[in-house]
Amino acid sequence: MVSPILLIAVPLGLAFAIPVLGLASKRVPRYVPVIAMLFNLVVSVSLLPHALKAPIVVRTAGWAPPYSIHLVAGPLGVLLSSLIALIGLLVAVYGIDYIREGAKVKYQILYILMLVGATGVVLTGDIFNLFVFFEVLCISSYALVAYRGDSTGVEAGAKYLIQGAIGSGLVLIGIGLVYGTFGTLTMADIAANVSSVGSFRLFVSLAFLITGFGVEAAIFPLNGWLPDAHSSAPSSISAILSGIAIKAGLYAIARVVYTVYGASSILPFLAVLGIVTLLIGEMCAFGQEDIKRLLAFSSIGQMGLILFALALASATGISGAVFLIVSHGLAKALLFLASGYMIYRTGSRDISSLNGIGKRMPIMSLCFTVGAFSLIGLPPFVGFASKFTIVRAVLGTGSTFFITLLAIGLIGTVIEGAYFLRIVQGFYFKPAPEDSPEQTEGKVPFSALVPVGLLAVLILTIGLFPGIVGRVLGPAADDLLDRTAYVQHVMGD
Amino acid sequence: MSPQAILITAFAGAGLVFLAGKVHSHLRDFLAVLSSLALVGLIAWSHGQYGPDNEIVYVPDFLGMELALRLNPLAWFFAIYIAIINAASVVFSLSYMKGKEKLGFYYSMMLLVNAGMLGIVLSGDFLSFYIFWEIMSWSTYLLISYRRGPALHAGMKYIIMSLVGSCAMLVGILSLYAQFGTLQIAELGEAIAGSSSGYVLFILMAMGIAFGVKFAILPLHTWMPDAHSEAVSPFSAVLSGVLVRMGMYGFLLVMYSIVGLKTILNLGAGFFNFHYILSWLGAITIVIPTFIALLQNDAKKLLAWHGIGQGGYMILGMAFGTSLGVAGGIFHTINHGSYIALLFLVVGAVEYRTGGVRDLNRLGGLIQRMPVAFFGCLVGIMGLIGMPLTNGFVSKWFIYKTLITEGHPFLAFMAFVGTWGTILSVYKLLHNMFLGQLPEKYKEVRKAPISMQIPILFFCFVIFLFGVLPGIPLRAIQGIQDTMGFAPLQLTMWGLASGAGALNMLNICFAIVIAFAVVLLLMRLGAKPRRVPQEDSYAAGSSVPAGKYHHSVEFYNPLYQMISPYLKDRVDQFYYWAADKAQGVFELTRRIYTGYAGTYVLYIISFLALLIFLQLAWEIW
Amino acid sequence: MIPSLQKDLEATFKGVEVTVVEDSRMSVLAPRDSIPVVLRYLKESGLDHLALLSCVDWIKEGKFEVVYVLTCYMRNDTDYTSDQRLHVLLKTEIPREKPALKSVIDIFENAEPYEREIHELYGVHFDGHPRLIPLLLERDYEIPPFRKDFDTRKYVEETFGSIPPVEG
Amino acid sequence: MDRNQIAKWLKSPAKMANKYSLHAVYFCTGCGIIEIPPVITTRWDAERFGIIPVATPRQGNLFMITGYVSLKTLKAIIRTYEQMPDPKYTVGFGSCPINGGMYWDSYNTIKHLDRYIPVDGWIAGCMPRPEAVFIAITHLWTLIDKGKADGYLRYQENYAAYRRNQEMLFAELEWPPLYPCDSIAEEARK
Amino acid sequence: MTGIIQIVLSPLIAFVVGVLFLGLARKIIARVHRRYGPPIYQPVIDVVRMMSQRSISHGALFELGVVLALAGSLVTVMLIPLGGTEAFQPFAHSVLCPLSSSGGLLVVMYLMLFGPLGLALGAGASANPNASIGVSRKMLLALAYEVPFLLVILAVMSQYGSISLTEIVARQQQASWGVLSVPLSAVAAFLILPAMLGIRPFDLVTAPQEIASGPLAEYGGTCLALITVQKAIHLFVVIALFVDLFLGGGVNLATFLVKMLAVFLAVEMINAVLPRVKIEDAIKFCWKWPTALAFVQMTITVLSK
Repeated sequence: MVSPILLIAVPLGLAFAIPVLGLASKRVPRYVPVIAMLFNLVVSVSLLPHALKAPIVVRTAGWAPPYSIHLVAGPLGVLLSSLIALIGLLVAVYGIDYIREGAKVKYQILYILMLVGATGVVLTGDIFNLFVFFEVLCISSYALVAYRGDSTGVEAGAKYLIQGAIGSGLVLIGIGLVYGTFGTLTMADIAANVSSVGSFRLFVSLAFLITGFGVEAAIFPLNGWLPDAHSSAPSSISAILSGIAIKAGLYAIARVVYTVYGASSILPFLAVLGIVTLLIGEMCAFGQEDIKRLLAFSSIGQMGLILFALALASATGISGAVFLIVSHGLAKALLFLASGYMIYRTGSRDISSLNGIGKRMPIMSLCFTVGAFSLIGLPPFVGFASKFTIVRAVLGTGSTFFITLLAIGLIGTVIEGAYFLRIVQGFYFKPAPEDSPEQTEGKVPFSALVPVGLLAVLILTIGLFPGIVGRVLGPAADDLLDRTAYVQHVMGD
Repeated sequence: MSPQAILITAFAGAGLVFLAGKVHSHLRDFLAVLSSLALVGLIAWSHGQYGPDNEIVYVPDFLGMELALRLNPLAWFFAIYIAIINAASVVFSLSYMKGKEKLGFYYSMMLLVNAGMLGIVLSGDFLSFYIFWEIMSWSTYLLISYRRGPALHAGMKYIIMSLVGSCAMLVGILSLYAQFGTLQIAELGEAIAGSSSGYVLFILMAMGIAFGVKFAILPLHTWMPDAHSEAVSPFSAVLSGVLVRMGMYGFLLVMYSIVGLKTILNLGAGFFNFHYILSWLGAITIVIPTFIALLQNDAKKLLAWHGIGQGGYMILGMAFGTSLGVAGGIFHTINHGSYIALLFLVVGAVEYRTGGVRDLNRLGGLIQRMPVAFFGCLVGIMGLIGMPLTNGFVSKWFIYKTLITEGHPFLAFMAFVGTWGTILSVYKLLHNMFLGQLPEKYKEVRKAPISMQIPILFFCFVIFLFGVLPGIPLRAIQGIQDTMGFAPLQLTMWGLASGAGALNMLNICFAIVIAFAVVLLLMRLGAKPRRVPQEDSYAAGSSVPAGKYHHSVEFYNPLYQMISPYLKDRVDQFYYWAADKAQGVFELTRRIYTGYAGTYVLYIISFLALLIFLQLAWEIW
Repeated sequence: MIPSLQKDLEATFKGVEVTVVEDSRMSVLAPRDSIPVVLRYLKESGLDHLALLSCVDWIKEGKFEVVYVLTCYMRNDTDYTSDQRLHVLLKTEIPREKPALKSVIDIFENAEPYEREIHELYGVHFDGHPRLIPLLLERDYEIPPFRKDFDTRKYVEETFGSIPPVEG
Repeated sequence: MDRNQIAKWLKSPAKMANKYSLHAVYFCTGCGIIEIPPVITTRWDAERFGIIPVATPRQGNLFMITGYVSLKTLKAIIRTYEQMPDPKYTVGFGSCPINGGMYWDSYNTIKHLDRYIPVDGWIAGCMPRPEAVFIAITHLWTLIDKGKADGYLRYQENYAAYRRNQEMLFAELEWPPLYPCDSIAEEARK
Repeated sequence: MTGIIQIVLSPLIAFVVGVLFLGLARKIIARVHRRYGPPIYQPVIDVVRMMSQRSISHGALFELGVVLALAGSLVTVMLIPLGGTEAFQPFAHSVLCPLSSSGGLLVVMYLMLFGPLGLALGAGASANPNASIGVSRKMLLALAYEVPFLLVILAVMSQYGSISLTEIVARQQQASWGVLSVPLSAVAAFLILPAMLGIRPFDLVTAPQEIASGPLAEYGGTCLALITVQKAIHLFVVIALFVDLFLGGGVNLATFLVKMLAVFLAVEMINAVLPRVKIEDAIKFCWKWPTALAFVQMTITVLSK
């Protein structure tokens, strides 16, 4: 079976080959990200059955275990990397026609780098290596946010840069502390002898790591950058940002808390934090006029729900969280891509101008409705299955603390239902505003319809047959939960 | 016919109609009617087939649970009732909706709602019950907001309340799953017997909220008047006739199939047990909405408020758990379905012919132009009041008898006052629309088209048939009660045969018919009067002023001034107040994202400081 | 109150003769087109109640005499005793051929039915009157019935005599 | 209730019932109306004869016209008369409806009531006393017995004449003719 | 066989007694006014006269409304026990109540709706505003007196624990009369009796002076005759119900009629002297005193049960 290292190496190679290809012919660079992501998807899907049996450990640079930089492709890692590859591929196809003006070549390079960063974060077993890939992901997304080059884009990018830099700095300090105490950088080794060290110094490093990764994972106090970044970035980029980037941050927190530190005592705090994020995200989204800002806040809300599910520390809880990551990734990518062309067609981003678009762009608005219904959690779609698993997990724990938190969370989902359905109502039943000039007549390009349609079909099929993803969730949850198996597996051979 | 086949035809019908809509309108209409009638036939044909061979697991593994369908008397009873009302309203909307836009969407949504309801009724476990419940909710939402304008607001109100309800139900279902490990209704029945009454109360409360919202019990009813008056008439017939009664099906399922008769009756201490509070809620639901209906001037709002009012009777019947009461409650569900759907179709026909006029103060004298619609309205209101010979009377008789023999005269009193409120308001409906002077502009109004008259006459026939021979539906209800473990009633074809408290509708029917014939003979004995136009009327010697000689504005003005201050819908006002407060809070939270990078950095640092401070101060972690 | 009113009237309006008929009754004769002004003046000076409007047919002089009878509402019982109440009869003369007057509805709103009655029974046209339609009579008459040259017996003979008995 | 009364009842109940149950619609016109209250109240009690006042012409069969008839009132009288159900009897009070009475030369009152609606009986006297009214009622009984109180039949037979007389007086009547006949307007058009 | 006789007999008794009561009423009022008043059988003469009159009709519903009202009243009579006890009876038949086994008091209360509804439909079809105003007053008055009447009936039913009239009458004859066991309800019922009968203090529905006899404005001839008959039978039904509920019904037909006469005379005395009230005051009155009494009585019976 092919080694997971290819998942990172090949796209990196292709990324740096783009400038050369760019010289050869103007039209080729647009297709390179598609090829890269296609390759990644094929590899990770083929890796999946093996990873399910046992995590694949890949050593690099030949040193003995505690000192070697190695990749651990467990079921969770491979599942997330295939999700990243899938969404990356579809957004890349969408980007072929969407990105016309501006530095197209640089866009493609950064685009591949961002996805490589995300894949790296998901697969790596070494904490410093985690930081490196994390940095790759953040820096490329800073640049892509400011891709439009207009004043709002640059300003949002700068703000994102400042907060991201601080976040990365904190992560670096955290890793430094850990390296100081344990001397090694491989997560498994740290995990093995973490209990032997005094708790306070350990806790400080954990706090730094959580806050650092939290910035990227859009947890409540730390997600100031997200609304501006997502709304001013081009739609394809904001699709990747909220579809993949913030989930990588959340994965990092989960990996740190569960595997590295095994700190189960902080979980209730994280649960409360998740619910607060959910409520804040939904409340802010309710009053929004700008569609992309609304979707950004809705992403914050869903992140809160995922964090809450992760903090349950039970197998079904984690599998629910992962399922929600998958369903939210698909749905939010779909919403951003669909709204991208709607904004392109109506010329303005506020929701009132999108009224009555159901007649002019029937397929796009139908897919938007499917995405919205899935996010709210209405049955035939994948959102329902993930929400169902999470609620089952919470009630499975049976602790009144979690059930009251769940009740508050459900109110959040009702708020989300309210504003999404108001938009859907606007599409089909509100008359189109007369004054909006017909921006660009003509059909939506084929390359935009394919990804959006495919995502909608995916949401519906996984919704009807959750078994496809269901099988992988169990082992993925165990991979995260039991540290000893992880340590024994990585250190053992 | 296995329930799976029924569901497949239902959902396939919805999909095919949408596609046919793209091809040709006649094909779409034909397909819609065909699939509705096919459903009626399929369900009727699968009458007797209960028992194990009808339990079908159609999805073996859905997130670790299996989804099953089953057919038992209760399910069959509600299924045939859903299918018939849906078929009638689809036939009605053939001509009513002619010329309106987006008909493909309309017909497919109608059939989707119908399929959702059939799914609910046929589902064997709570997960598929929940899935079909949600499909029904959001397809109803899309149909309510079909008519643009104020309908959008009504739709939003509906969907928010039903979302809250379904979240509560989700929590209820999954706590059942967590407790007993299975969601199959049959298995849950035995499993729940052992659990503590507190837990059963929690389950009933959680599920009760969802069913209460759909059933429009008093505190949760505010969406219903707007939704009914804004929805398209054929759909509001389905909405009020059967969709609202899914709440009733839910209550029956949870209270009697799952929790079982014994535990229900002694749930909670002495005065505050569950079914007592439920019955008081039902009684209040009868009185207040009926008197609010009295003050409405819009025909459909009036009927909507009656829909809520009549719901109270079903709750009263069902709450006491006696076999007579439950039979009365179930029978009242389908009776109410028949005459409220009939009245909505009549209002739709009048609206169709007079160009969208529903205001009761501007109609009048239509009996001369639309006799069939008048006859439908007359039979409808007789059913709604519960006059003898109509089915409404029999079910109300059952409910009253339970209330009195169970020793609850105050509840019976509130039910009776509700009946009198109904009489006043439905007579105002009939009088302002059909009687009195025919205004000038409606002189050339044509009769209701044939495709509207068929459903109207069909419902009239059903109302009278079940009124005179109540044995037919009661025998089917008897089957349901056996499955729920109630004592059988001594039923006869024309009523109840038990001793002094017997009910014999056939005798009453013969008596009335003979008396009618005798009086008609007396009438013919006297001199034959001559027919005169409406202008030749007593006006103290002067000639009748055209257009000004019709009294319908502020029909019950003296009563209006006395009771209108008390009858503002306070619950609705409270919800709007709460919504405004929530909006205020949302505005406040939006202020957190100031858009200034400095504050965001401050947030990050302070979060880190908080974490470390908490650890230093209290060593929590 | 009468002497002061008399002096004021003669002072302000020329062409007006004021005679005091009895202690509480005064008649004022004013030209046709000054009626509205005098009426307004009288109204301001306390005579705010137009009791009635009547018309006298002087057939020999060939003129109609239209009389406005004015008095004042008793605000409270201390104003004056009932016998001290003042009646002013404002008279004016108009030719019989095409009798016309300006309507006074804008000063005294309650003049409307009186003017209609005089129009119907005497044929005096009030221009500016919103609805000069018949008030009491059913049929229309060439010579208005209250005029002296209207021969009732001839009219009765013509209209009612001509109607044949039913069975004969 | 002696024997021949019973025999009469058995022979023609409708006629006897009409005699002994005269529900009066009295048209309060002219000075006669002040005579009606004493007739129907305690002192003279018309109810002994089965006469009670009713509110609408639809319920009555005795039509009392109690005084002079002006043109405007005639319109209302004709309208009320036509709205009464069929066996109906009209009684004129005082001399004014008979021949105009003291208003014989007035331009606004009609002189002969029976030229416009059929009248079955007159009560002389410039406002007859209650006793005179009761005498008239008993006289009306005999008329009914002999079948001579046939005002409503006469109205039907020569309705055209009645209608023409009515239309000669009024420019146009707001209600259509009771029985089909060609009114003056149609003739004029022909 | 006795059933058929009873079915024919009870409406006939109702008609004869009802019409006699109407005649008696006019006689009593005349006597109170110190005048002779018409003979007792005057209503019969009126009915025969009206039948012979050829009046007008405003359409089929105009006539069918009246027919429905009268048919409803006739059937209601059949459901009310008119005297006679379960025990041995000279006429060799038990209780004179043909349809006793088909529904009892609840059916009676609902059948009593036919009268007002039939009349309301007919009056509505007559397209006369007087009729509509009369009908709306009728409905309001009905709502006004139904509230205490329902309380009264429920008190009696829960006192005697049955919904069948024959059972209630039998239990009253064994135990104590309704007047003694539920006294306040009896008083309340008597207070609203004039409203139910539509006579003087509450005859604002067919007020001749104000709204030209309300719903009957357009009725004449045969329809009016049938309406008077319906009024008579309704009078009989209401008083018979009162007697059955509170005075223990009659041991046989004779005592039953005597009790009815007593109640009727009492009500007529009120009718003869009181003026007519406005509709607002009627509602206020009915919802104040009778309702309070009935409510207190009901709570007593419920608590004592």
